[in-house]
Amino acid sequence: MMLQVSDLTIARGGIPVLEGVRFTLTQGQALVVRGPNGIGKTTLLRTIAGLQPPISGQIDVPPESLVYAGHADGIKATLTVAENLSFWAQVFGKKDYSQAIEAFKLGSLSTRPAGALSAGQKRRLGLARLLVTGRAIWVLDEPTVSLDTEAVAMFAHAVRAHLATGGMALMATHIDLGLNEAQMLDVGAFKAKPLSNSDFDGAFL
Amino acid sequence: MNLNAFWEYANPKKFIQTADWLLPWFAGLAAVTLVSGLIWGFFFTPADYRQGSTVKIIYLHVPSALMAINAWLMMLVTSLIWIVRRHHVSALAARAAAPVGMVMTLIALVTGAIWGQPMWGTWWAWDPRLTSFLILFLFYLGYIALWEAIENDDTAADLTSILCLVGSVFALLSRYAVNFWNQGLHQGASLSLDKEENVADVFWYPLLVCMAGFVFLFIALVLMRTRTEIRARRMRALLARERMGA
Amino acid sequence: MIALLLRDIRLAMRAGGGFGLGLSFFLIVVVLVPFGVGPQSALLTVIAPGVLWLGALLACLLSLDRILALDWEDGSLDLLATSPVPMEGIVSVKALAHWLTTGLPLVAAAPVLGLLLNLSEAGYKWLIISLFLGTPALSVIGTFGAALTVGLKRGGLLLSLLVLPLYVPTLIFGAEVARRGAEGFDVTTPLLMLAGITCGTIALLPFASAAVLRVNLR
Amino acid sequence: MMPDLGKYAEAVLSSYAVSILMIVVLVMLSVRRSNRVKKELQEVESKVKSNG
Repeated sequence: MMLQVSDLTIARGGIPVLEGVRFTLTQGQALVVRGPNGIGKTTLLRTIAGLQPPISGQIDVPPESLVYAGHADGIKATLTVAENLSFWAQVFGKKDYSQAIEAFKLGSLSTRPAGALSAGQKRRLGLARLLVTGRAIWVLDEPTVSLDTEAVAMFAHAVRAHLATGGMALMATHIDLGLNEAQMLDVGAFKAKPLSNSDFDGAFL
Repeated sequence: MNLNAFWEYANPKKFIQTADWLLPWFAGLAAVTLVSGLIWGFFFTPADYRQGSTVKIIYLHVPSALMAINAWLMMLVTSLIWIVRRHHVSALAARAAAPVGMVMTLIALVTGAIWGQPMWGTWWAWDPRLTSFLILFLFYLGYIALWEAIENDDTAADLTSILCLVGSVFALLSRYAVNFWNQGLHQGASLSLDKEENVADVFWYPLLVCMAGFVFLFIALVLMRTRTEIRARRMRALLARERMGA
Repeated sequence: MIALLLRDIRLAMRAGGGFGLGLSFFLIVVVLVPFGVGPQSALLTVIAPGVLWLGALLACLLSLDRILALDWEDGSLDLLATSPVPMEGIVSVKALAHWLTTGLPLVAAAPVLGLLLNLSEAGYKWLIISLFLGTPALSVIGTFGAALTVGLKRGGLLLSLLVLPLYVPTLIFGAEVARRGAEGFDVTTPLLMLAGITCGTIALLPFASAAVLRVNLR
Repeated sequence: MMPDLGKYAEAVLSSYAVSILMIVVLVMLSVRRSNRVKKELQEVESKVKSNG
């Protein structure tokens, strides 16, 4: 099982932002996508997650192997921590979420409504969601925003455990994740060249 | 007809060139036929023995109603072309046609109401045809509002195309429903070509000229407005690109 | 999909979920009508089926933007879109949840409100049947409208503008069934048409809603 | 010159007036927007060219 991206061109709002993106992720590997704000990290991850079509290029990934986590955690404030997790487990055809509760130390919070959690605790719940899906490839957008150092360590631990079982992780961030063994991919190198302004003939963009 | 040659006009630049060339012709034709048709109808046709001089409203009412429906049909076709072949000009043509169609619907409604006042004794009757046109008007409003509300052009084109398809089905359903709901005062179809005898020749020929005038007017307006939409889109693209570069 | 349905219903039931909002709105509309048209029971009997249908439709409209907007805001929709549940399934389940939490209570409340409007005795049966058959179509069509406007700020007004014309056939046939039933006429044709519209929209519209939602998520 | 419109003069004249007014307004708005967008595009085009 692997994730292979070749010659990918992606667009935001119809305008190409990154072109010729290529990388391969194999089992047990983590890849951190880096680059300045606005370069297209989020767009790249959303494209790989299948939320938007690429302009050109190939994304080779086994079907039903990917789980995406964006800026927002998709947590319902009026449901308890346990209800939130069990919902996502069921959506992905799983039942057991105790492991996720354990990994992010949510046990004491599990009966609390998610709306009563702090920002960092919510984020932990959002990351715990990844564990209940049972998917091998994690695609994470800024996973450690609003986490304290202890929680970042928890996250790093969870990712390592996931990699150790043959999983993969693709993450976009511009802060340290505490994962020194992860490879880096600076997407600044793939910045799309501005199109010539005289090519009225093509589309408009 | 060679289809490949036809699709060339889906190229925005080519379309603008063609529109530049065609526009004066259609504008001229529209002006000539519309003015002469309306003058013929208004000044040189007799009053109907039943409806009196109100029959002269037919020269506005029927052609505008015709174009109100044809404009929606054109939007339906161009929406389909956008969905299937993703030619930007097609989506923009649908966008350009919508306000024209809406004004045509409005003319048909207003002239219908003014005509209905002396004939039926009321400004507004919930007659099936008038009601259908009112619903059509609401569809135009929603369609145009959706175009205006969405910033990204491709998203807007996709969403409005699907709305146009779904809306067409529901417009047909509404037409049937309204017919069922109220049998109506409206006279039967007096304009279809095979039922010519319903309308005497004195009324029929100027009506034909007026209908041609409205068709030409519609074509001229849509050509011009599509050209405008293409330029506006090009401008937005250039500005967006500049912002990206900066 | 069942998990999604249960979650949506649970969310609607919890505090702030908006359950009962549509119902209260329905009640208020029906209470306000006699203030507007006068208290003569004969007049109320005549307009009762139409008013009840219109009230149910407006109550339904009120809660449409909650179908997808909340999930859009907190990112659940992105996550659902990348989950194994197909998009068509998501929008169908959302519509079903909306019907169960809004449409079905309206059907149940309608006879009680019929009393207030002096609905004729024969009317109750057909009112309930027509609402029961018609409100699913309102939810499915509403989900399509919600999908169209999901990404928009202040999409609520636009949602109404888009959805109301689409509601016309359902309203006409639904109210016709209720009216004819109340007056003791034959209801076969409008009843068949109403059922046809509901079946047709349930079968076809989720594909359009899913396509629209995919466009809005990209 | 003016045809005899009888008792319906008001209806006929007002429908002609309203319709022609609406058509003229539509045409005028379309032409104005066309010219404005054309000019704006030229400005943007020349600005973009001089920048790049």
